[in-house]
Amino acid sequence: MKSRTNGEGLRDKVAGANPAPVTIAPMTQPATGATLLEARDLSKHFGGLRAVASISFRVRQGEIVGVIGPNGAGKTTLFALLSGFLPATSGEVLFEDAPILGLRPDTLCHLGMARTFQVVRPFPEMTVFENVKAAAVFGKQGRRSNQEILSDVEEVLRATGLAPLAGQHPPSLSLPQRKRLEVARALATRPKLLLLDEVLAGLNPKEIQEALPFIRSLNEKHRVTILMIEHNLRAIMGVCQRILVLNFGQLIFDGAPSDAVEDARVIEAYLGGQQHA
Amino acid sequence: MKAKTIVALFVVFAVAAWSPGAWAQGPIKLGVQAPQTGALAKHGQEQVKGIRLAVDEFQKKHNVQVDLKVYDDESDAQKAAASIEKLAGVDKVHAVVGGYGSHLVGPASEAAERYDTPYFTTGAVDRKLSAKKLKNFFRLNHMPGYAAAQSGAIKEALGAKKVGILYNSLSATAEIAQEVKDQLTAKGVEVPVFEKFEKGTTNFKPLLLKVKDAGCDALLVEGYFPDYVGTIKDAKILNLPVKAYVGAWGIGTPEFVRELGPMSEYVYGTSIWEMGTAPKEAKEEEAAMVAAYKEKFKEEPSYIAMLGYLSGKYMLEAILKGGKASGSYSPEKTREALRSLDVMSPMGRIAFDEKGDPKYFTAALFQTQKGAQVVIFPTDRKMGEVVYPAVPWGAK
Amino acid sequence: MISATSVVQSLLSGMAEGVNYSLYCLGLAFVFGIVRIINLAHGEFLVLGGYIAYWLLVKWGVNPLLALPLAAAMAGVAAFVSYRVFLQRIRTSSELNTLILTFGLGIFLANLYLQLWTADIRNIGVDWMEQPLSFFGIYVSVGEILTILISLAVVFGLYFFLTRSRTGMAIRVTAIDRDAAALAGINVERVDLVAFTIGGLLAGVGGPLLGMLAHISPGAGLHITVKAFILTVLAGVGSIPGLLVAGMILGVGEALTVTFINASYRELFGFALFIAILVIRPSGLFGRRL
Amino acid sequence: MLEVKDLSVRYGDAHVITGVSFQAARGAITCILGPNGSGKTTLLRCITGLVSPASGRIMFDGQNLQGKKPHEIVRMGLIMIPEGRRLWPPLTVEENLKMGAYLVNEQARIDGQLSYVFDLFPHLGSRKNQLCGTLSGGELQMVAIGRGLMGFPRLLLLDEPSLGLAPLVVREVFRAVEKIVDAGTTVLLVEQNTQVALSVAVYGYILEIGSIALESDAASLRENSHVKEAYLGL
Amino acid sequence: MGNLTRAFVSERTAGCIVTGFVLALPFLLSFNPYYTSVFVSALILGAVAIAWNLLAGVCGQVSFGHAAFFGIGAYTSAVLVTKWGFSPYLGLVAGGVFGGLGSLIIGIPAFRLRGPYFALAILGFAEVMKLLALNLTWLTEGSLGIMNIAPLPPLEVGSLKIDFYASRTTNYYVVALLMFAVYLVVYFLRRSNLGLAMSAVHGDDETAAGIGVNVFRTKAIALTVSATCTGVMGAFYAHYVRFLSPDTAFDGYWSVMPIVASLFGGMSALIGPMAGALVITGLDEFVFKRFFETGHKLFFGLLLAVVIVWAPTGLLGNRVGKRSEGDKR
Repeated sequence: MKSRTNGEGLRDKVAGANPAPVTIAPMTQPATGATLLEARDLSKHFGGLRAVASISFRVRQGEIVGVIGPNGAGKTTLFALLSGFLPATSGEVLFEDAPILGLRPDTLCHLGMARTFQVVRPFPEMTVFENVKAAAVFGKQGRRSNQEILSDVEEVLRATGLAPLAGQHPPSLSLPQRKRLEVARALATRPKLLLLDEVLAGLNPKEIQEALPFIRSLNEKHRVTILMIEHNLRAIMGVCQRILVLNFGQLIFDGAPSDAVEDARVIEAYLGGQQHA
Repeated sequence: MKAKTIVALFVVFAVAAWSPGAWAQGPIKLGVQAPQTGALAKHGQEQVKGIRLAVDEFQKKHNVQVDLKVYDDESDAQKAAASIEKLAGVDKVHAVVGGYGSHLVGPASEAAERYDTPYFTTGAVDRKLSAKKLKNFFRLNHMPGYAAAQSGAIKEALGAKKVGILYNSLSATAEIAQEVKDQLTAKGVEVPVFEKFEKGTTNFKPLLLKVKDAGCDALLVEGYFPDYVGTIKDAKILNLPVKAYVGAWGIGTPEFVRELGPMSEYVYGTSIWEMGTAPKEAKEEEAAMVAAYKEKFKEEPSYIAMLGYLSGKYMLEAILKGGKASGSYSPEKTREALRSLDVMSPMGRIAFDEKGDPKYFTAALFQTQKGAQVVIFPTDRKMGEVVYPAVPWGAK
Repeated sequence: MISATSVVQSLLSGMAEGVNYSLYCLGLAFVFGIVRIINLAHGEFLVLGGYIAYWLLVKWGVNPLLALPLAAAMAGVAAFVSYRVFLQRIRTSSELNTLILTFGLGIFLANLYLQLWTADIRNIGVDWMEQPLSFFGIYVSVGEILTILISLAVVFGLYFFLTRSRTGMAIRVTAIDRDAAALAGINVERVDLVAFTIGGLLAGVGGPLLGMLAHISPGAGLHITVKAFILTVLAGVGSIPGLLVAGMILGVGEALTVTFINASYRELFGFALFIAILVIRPSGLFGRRL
Repeated sequence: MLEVKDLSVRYGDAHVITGVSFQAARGAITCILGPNGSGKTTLLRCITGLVSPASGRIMFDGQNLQGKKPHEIVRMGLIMIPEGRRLWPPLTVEENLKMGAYLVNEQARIDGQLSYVFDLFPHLGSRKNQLCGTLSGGELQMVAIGRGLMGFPRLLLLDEPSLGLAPLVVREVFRAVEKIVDAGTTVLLVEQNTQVALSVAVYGYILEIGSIALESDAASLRENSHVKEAYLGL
Repeated sequence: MGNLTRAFVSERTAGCIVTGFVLALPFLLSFNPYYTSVFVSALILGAVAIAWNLLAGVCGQVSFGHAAFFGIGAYTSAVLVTKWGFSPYLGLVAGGVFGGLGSLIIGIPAFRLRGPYFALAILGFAEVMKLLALNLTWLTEGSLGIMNIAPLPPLEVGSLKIDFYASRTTNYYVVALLMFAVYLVVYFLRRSNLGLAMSAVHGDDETAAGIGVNVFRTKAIALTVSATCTGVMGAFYAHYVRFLSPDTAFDGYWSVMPIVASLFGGMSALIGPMAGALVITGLDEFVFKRFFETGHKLFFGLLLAVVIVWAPTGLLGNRVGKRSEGDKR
């Protein structure tokens, strides 16, 4: 057996690169806030395929909740339903106790829900500054002075470390920078709830390590509740207080990350069901 | 970088455009504005051929040099007006001939008026053109002359009681259709079917069926070449029970006979001129023109070419006459010369009224018999007996 | 008043016209469905076919029906060259670019025909094909029947080519899933070229028919292209049998508009239908099925 | 049979694959395992010519695949069954299969291979005239594998054949894969279903975030607790 | 600040150069009336192209039927002036208003459509408008067209009388003024928050909605403003050419040439379409026509094809038609 990473074993890599569970501890405090988002029996069918099948869960104020599951489990579809990009087949979604299914994405944004996309979608013709400014201008309803908007934009740019790149066009940014821009834009709409769709995908391990504290700081400093889809399990373990696991469109686990890895159904979903083929 | 390229390009154009207008006394400068490309290209091209022939002849006859400038208006109103700007404003021509299509001649004649340049057209029949009373506007043919020939022949030579009129929605055909309908109704002829179709129509059967069901004696199609082809072919298939098929203009021409073969037989049409229809006094002129045309272009002249030829000829004569009278070619003298014109030509007597409209213009109504055009109306230009009832699709 | 026979006759004439419409638009619809290029020079390829047949008839008296293969081949060559020289290079750029490019090619070709063959309007007339036949008071001509048969044969021929032959299947599966086709060993770039050339061939077949049933002139192409596009949208991209139905709807609709309303609203019918379909059912009447 | 050396692929400036090297041994199943988003599919697209690599070398049977078009690579006998099956839904099962033999010219060989495929998946025989749009997930996967076989592959690339399939069906599919290998075809299997993949493969690579993190024979990988951790992030 | 990027600087430079050039052009042409009138047409086209580019280049919605709005504007003004005796200056305004209103009729249903379908729905609308103009004879005089449309009445500034009947040069400067008005409208709109929303919709309309942009309203505003500007130019055209028929007012030229000019000049710079219009007109007039009098359009078609294939970014550069590398499908 040989390992490719400087002779280190996987465990070494994991331990060396990631804070030990102890350091995550402060993050795993039970969230006690009021319910911010609630899905009840949410379903989406495409023809005969049940991409999302009767899923119910809650997200409380101040939480960071992860959504994981193998390819095709329905994660992105779930996000599209929550954020108004796809109409649901049945079920209900409540945001701050008000039903939001059927509302347009821009209305949802005004209510305080922002999302990022799995494949970054910056506006290529606009500078980083303009990308963020557009979000600051349109993200919240009600007229605000130019001054307020500009100070918002500058704050977001500083927080996301994009301030030095404000004048650049997105195509000239590196991928991690573009991922940051994606988040910055969502953040500039001053959301209560941030839906992050695989913000870490495509980043190398070092970049992921840099991104994690950033996500945590969003939660802490900006008091944003976060619901995030991730493929990279290790990353999500380090940052989420609670995870939802989807498989075949169904919610098969809802609980603490440390319990998830012991859960038989989760292991089966990830490693394959048959122990003896 | 790029900005520089643009500037450079513009400068090149500007320099290229800089052509100082030289003022030479000698030659007569004749301008032609006519469509050479676009929808009306075909007519414009024939017109220009006729004009070129007139120029050749004039140069030989009077030994005066003619500078001919031909500008394509691309069948576009803006370009038509722009061509006049170029001819009258830049090239400083003494007069302009040509112009095809009322929508092109309208703006062009306006522009010519601004430059006080005589404008003589042979391809625009709309009444509104002369209603403006421009002092520089002249034309050889106009709407009433066509309509009178058609309504007169239908009532008198054919004696039809009910007429179906189908017309192309283009301006000239729409106008003549209305005019003929009014004249026919005034003469007590019924017009139960009066319908407009769009250019590009290929299925005429539903329209022809309306004519059939209304029990019309005669079918009058005010259209253009494709419309005649379409209606005659479809009428043949439907075995349309009418006694006569009349077209507006451009029917029965050599090209028409060539393209339609036996199905060109017996059609009636109006024409200003076709081979052999010249009045006695102008037979010789006709023969000479046709011979020279064939020699020069290796084809038969159409009536449009003839009109072009005549306009070129009389315009040049007028310029020269006015110039001789005053020592220089002035628009005023040219106009005077044109207004005093009164001659017999292959298309009949030519003289202008104060609006520039032709005083004596009437079209002739002919019938195609064995591929030749036989004038049957008005009676004083009659060349042969009418065959009636007879329709092209009944011919063998 | 309009008699019942006339209504039936009008209806039939609309159907006949409609079948021919579907032939005129076949090449455009095919290319759009397979290569995803809206070929605005389609009408000009068709007119080229028409001129070939016309000259063969006028110079050597060749029956236009016999001229069909050569007409198709020449238009096919024009399409092939257009693709190789121009379109291939911008295959992956935006749809707008291909639209403008083919539009430019159309202008070029139309003006080239004008230079080569003058502005004269040409009609392909063959006497025996123009003879009328009568059935129960309803009239049709031999030529009409022939052209309808040809149109149907070409439409169904294409359909069977796509569903039965190896090359046809390759073209079809490339349109459905390009990667999967490449992974099955199909040279997808060649498929594009072949499909575009076939689009030209199909347009070329339409030309002589257009010349027989109506007329051809250098500028006649644009009108055909517009009609073809209306039909393609009406039928739904990729549906070849759907084109026949769409053609009939357009042909019959136009004919009945003339019969019951007024000839001047004929074109309006087509465009109103076009907009209505786009807005109500953008995928067309027959969706996307190849 | 297949040797990949220092392969890197980028989309724009996103490094999807960095410096990947591996080999697939003749006549056996080699597997590449990795969680979602680790670059498995991109790796295969690169091998089959659908994507150009930024750098590196791919050798198949001693021939360099550099600059070769997908159809040329197929002609060489390297065939991929793409992730998500990618069948042609409006075509019948039989038509889909026959199109797999697009580069094969002799009718006899096509017919022979067709009956081989129907032997392998007896279930498909009764459905051969059904449109692919109407089949179940398992059946689709079988048709997809069958279509690949119709091209007479020497090396078959399978991209997540277990995706979205019920465990019982997964077992059926893998049994067929083993038969295919027994018949002499080399298989490169890309999976996230570790258990199944390692139960059939002889050698495995773990791909993580675009590079190979671990490689070993299947037996030791099966025993290796790191594999599980790599997936679940302990 | 950082939002004044290099793109804007070059926009400014290009704007200044083109402005200077437009102002100086009549002098360069030594007030030759023919060339002046040719460039009046070029400027009308340029203005329409700038307006078209607001919708296409800024907001990302390509229209294939701007002739509809041009024609509506032209007919509105012509009818008001000839039939009801309005002042032509009022006609320009009314032409714009009706052009804008007309655009909403098609815009509201058509915004659901994407890419070429949207473009062609507008094309269909233009054809419908043309056919209506042909058939509503009581209003439009049908195919005979409206003749003798009054030119813009002379303006008297002190002792200076500016005449629009006889002089092409005054018309030239009026249309130049209109064109710069259109340019400024587009320029300031682009720099406003609405412009930000339009760029966002252009970039990606789903993402734009995700950050709170009302996509439908943004598109509607872009279309309406674009159509209004086009309508004003149509109205000017009516009083300049003084003759209108369905075929000239709704000519496909007004749908196609703005696109050609924009592609030629480059769509990412607002002044690009204007530069494109001038260069195309110049090439056609001074090069092709001299080269081949009756066949100059042949070169034009070929040039279009060549530019698209070998210089797809236009004179001032655009970003249309980029795809990610690596993917060689």
